[in-house]
Amino acid sequence: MDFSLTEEQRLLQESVQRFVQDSYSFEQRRAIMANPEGFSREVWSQFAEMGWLALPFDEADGGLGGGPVDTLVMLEALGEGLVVEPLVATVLLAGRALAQAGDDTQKAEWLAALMEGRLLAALAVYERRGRHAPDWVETRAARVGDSWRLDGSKSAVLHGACADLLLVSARTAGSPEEPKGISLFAIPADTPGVSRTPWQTIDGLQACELTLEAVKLPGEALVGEQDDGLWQVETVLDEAAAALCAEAVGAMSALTRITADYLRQRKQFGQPLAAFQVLQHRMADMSMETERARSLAILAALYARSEDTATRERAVSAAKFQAGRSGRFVGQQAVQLHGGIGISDELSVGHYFKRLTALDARLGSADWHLTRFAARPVAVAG
Amino acid sequence: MDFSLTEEQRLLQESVQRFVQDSYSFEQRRAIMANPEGFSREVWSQFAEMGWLALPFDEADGGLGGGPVDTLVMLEALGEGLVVEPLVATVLLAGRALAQAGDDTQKAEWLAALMEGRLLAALAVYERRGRHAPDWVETRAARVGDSWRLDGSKSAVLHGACADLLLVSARTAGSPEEPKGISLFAIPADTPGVSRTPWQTIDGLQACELTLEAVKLPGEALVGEQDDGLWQVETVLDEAAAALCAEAVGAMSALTRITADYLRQRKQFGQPLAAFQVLQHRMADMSMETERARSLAILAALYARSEDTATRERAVSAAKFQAGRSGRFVGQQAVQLHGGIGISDELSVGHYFKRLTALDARLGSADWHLTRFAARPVAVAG
Amino acid sequence: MDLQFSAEERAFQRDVREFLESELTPELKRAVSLTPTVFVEKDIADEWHARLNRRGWLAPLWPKQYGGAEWTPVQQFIYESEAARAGAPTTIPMGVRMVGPVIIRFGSEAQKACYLPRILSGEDTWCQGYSEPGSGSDLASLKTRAEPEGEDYLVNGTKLWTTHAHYANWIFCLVRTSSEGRPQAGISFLLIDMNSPGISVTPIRSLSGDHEVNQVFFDNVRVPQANRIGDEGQGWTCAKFLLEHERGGVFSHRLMAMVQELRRLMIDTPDGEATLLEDARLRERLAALEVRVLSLEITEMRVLSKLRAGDPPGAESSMLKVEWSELQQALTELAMDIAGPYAQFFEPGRPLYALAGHTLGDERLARIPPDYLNTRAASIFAGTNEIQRNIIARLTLGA
Amino acid sequence: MDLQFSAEERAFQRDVREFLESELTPELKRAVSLTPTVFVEKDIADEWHARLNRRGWLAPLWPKQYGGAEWTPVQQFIYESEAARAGAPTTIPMGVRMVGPVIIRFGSEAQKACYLPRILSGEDTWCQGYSEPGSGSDLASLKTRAEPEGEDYLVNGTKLWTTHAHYANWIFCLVRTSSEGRPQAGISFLLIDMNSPGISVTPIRSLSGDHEVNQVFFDNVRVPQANRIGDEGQGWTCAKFLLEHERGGVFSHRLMAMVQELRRLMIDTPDGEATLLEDARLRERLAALEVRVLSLEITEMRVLSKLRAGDPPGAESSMLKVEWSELQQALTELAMDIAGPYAQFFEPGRPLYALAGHTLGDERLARIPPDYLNTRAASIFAGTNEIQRNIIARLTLGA
Repeated sequence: MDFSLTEEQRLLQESVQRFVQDSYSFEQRRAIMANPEGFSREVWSQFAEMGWLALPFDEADGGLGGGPVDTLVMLEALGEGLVVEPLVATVLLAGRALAQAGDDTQKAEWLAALMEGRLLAALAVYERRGRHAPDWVETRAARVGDSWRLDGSKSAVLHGACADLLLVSARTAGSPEEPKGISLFAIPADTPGVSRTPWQTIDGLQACELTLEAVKLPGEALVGEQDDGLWQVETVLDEAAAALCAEAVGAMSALTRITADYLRQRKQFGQPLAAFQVLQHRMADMSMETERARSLAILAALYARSEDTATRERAVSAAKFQAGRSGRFVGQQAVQLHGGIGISDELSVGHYFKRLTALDARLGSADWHLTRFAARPVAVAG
Repeated sequence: MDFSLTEEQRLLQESVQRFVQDSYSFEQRRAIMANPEGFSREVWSQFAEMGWLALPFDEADGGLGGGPVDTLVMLEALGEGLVVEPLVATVLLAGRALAQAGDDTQKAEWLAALMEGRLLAALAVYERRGRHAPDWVETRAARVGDSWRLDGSKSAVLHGACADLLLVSARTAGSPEEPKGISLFAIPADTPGVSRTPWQTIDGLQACELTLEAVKLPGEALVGEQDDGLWQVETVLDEAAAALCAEAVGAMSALTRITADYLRQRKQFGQPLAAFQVLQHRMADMSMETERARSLAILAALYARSEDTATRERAVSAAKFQAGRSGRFVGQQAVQLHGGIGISDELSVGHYFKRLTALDARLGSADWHLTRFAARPVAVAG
Repeated sequence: MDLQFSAEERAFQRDVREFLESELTPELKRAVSLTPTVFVEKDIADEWHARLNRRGWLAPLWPKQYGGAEWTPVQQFIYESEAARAGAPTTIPMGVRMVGPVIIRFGSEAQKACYLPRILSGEDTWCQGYSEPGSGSDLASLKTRAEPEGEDYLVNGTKLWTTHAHYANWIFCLVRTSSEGRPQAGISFLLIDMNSPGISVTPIRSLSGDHEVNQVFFDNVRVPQANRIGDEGQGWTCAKFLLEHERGGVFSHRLMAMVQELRRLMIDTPDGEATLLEDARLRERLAALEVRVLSLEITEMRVLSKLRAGDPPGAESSMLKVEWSELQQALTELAMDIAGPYAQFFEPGRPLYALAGHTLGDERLARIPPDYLNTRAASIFAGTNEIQRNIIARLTLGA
Repeated sequence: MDLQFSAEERAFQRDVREFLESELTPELKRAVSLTPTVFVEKDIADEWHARLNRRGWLAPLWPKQYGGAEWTPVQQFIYESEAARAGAPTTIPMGVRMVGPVIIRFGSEAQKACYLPRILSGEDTWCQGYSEPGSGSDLASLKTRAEPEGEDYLVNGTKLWTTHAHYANWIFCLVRTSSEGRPQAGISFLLIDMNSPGISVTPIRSLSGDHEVNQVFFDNVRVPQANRIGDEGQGWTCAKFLLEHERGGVFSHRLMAMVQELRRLMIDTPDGEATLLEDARLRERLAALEVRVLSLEITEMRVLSKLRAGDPPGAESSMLKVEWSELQQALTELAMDIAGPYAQFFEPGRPLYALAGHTLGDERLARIPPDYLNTRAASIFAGTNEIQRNIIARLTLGA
């Protein structure tokens, strides 16, 4: 039973914190977001140089061999900086999917480039009717001789518009919601028949709706086993969801601290706001919500690669549910305690609030994860 | 649009308030509850003398012709006194069922006695498996020549143990949960085959589990139309549920007032508790919850006898849901704000809390009524 | 007790329905349904004001002699109820409901003659200069100074959260004309031409990317003393009058329209092989909010009844404020959960009703996130809900 | 980071399981599952204490020289976890966890020799005399006086909410020995024989009809000054030490046992043709609470880790208090909704495990309402949750 960080983790934490402090202030972030792409390629290269893009990949694949706890450390620190670069989409979603399901050729082709920051990738697994459920797949992939033909559409693809490579789930057998019959495909974004409608997220990321119309792919585009891709997708989504919980905890910590500072500073009716008991208790509740989410983010990280599926899903769903609920409370109250300026776009408080709001909508909402958690009770003894 | 009371209603209100003040103090109530029956026959006679037992019955039946708003006025005032007499069971449940479904002979036989305080009656419509749903009826009534034979059991029969007469729903056709095929029977409590297991409620009322084993009844025991008793039961339950909302509002008002008095009086850390902002806001929330419940109790009373079933059910379910939720909040917070002594049996605060808790469990819980409300949306325009 | 309207009131209700039937165009309705800000945009407001004004209904509470409608509380209730059900725009209050009543109550005849007709005609657009940086809930601490110079004042300072200052040609301000005595006593109520030299307006974009409020700067702005309403130092009285004038209020019908909108959205939102309406948890969450809206409607009626009977509403106006703002927030929060993954969707274009195509096909989805974000303001403006609960507690605790 | 136990810790875990397997009788388990009060009744406690004491585990934190087990925080965590899972009684803290550590820390050798063995043997049963009428959260305002007379004190006053005073033969009290200076400075820590002349005990029945607490009156009670722990005026220090000594704490496993119990109850409760477990709303309400219990378990581990590393736990001990008490309340509230119409059922007989037949057939139903009613105390005793939030705010706000 040990909650301390290893020496390496501490160094990682410090380096990310230093980066956020030095290179990702609120003003710097604003400038970064003004880029046409909505993020900075330069920052992205820095991520690559610092090895962050290689963190969660096996050493055999050229990665740093980090596990979910390392990811937790990195994401929690990045959560304080509200980064807008496509780290989760490229590294934790598409990258991990490739690393996990891809064969050596595929990894050689894409994974190295990805870790070096030369390739952006995205994972397209959700569909509109299925909402948060990765097993709802209507998109079809049909074998045509040596190649594949894909038709269908995917929704809310995080950083899908800037991605060079799209990893897409499609049905090679069965009907929507059937676990069997889902396969993963790697699609270069410039493949004919691929069209993307880009949109922005409320927290400054990019996403898109993806349509596939008679997209023709070579046989080698299949990533992993045919018909057996769902567990790969779910494993990757869970590990990434655990990371989002850490990101949310980082944002909540920062927001709670910022709000406390504001309450101490700002005076009303002749005393600092921090002197009002109702506001004090609100702060206490914000801290408690943050700690609730933090404890479960740790749990999720510890089990994010567990081989026992039910254990992994319970831990991740518990954490993502709580991160959603806590994030909502902390975000809303931070805005409320700031009063008018909490609503304006010009202070960081609102941006933390928006990030926390968006995190809940990503990789399964609190509602969705609660339902999944409730469906996996531990065996009742006696 | 008018929310004022008529002159008669004002007089009724005053007389009930005076009665509670003079004859139903916390100490007097304690003495009343020490009776072997758990309530006072003497008080019951006073109720009869004051006409309260005759209030909601038609003048043609010898009643005072009062409507649900009159009942609201009476019950809200009685709610402040936490009365333990079987008024709801005898008058609003069994009495109204008789008045509504009974024929002239049945009314003549029982209703007059009931209004005069000579007959206690109870309505036995719930069954264990059905929880709060009156349409779950497994108890069977079979026609045997000129008579009926009843077998089955009923649960949580309010004031069933002291009742002289039991009005029981039984299935004459169909299967549990089918709306058709439910009939009402009047059963003198001393009929062979009737057995009752009495229990107390947490708020000082009496109830029982009822078992019917080969209970033989004459043909005239049928009250109302055969197979068509459910709507009668539901109408009566709704009108009584509306009254419970008023009772809850009375209890909440009293409790909020008592708590405010306590906070003004009691000192801690050198100032009255009322000076602490967190406790102030808790009081504000208690008041708001009470007003929420009050507005809907009025709505429920205004529609409790509406001929449009959906309108009636929506209004009553909205009110009973809110009364349950608000009552829970107000009760819990009143105890919390009183601190230790809130938990003791020796102050009235705990007894209001228990009454509010029990009211939620009676005639459909907040959960049950919310489900019913949600199932009856008003038509969406456009 | 009853909820019935009188024969006259029913006749009025028919008039309102007819009016809405003929005047509320589909374009206006759509604009309302795609407005995530507190107030509709100026073009929509102007058009609706003009239609109301032609019918004599733009200023429901003004005396007839000034062009008002002199509605009873029940008439207001009926109008608000019908307008909400129909999806009509709300009127922008700064002219008609705020500065207008103050001028009527405290203004000189000359001031009345000058300003009131121009509010009704739409010639003037007003904004409100109350809040300042550093004085939000604690209004009495405001610092914007008006110092006499000849027949004028020289005004210096700044006002914050000034809704529609970028549209307005007039602003009514609370300014400090004296720093003696209680802070409240040195405040005056001043009307300022927004075209005066020395005024500048800086937009404040909200979280949601909307531009509705501003900061207004006054740098040696010369304002005739004749533009003062009432005496020097009477500003606090004017402000308090306005607050009391706004007591009561009818919000429940707009909220009920939101409830119905959410139900429609749930019906239209697929969830695997079913729709979201079949999700018992969401359905009952909506139902629980609908119950509170129903309750609020009755409470509003009860308050109107009290007002009609001449009784002061007491703690109830604060309760209404808390209730509608928190319900609005809970409803927009539920909308986010209905939107699901699209709760993170951000549409930068404004106004939403002016956009041609919609990325997600269903244009309603574009409104949900900004609505949720903007609604956070509901528990902050017009007296934070913390302040409202202080008031409720004071009145119920007698503390 | 990991949640693994070391080899030694796993061996200890096996010992605990074996112990529970052999010592936890079905009767004890049933008594625990039918106990709606904070502590189990004396007969159950005595039996369990004796079994623990035979194994040397009654006083987990006492030094070995006084008969304690000297467990590490992780060992405590393991014991509590296994005991909760198995449904073992909790120990009554007043002797072992409260007065014992104070005597060990501040008592004389004579006092240690006199009292400690009798706590372990069960010869003495202790109760705690802190609260008084009028001084609950504000403990420093206590009024019970101890005035020197010869070698004794004369004690006058009264103590409230004294758990198990009707069983105890000793009480440890905070008494006022001086009214000079800061109120805290005049308080001393005194051990009083409950059989002393002048002591009377009045039962206080709780809402639920349970008798667990009492009021204790002291009327010129003669207490040897030798019964004072530490110096005069050191009472506040003792009390604070005790509070800090109780930091950390392991509550999550008991709460998880409640979660499992509720799930079982839902499985066993029919609802028409299904059972309550098939009701998505109730199932997910339970799930949401289970998530918080899981979170609490990790938080407890984190605090233990900090304590093991010698770091002060800071705001976390208050957070733990708030969290377990509110979770307990939420779980008993859910139990009431599961009980449905039987949530109003009141069983007057006590103790519940001594009753033969049960009116409703399922004896578990008899516990639900008293449990709900009694659990209201969880947010009041041991520092109200309002006080705890004050503390958390102070430490996080630095205010």
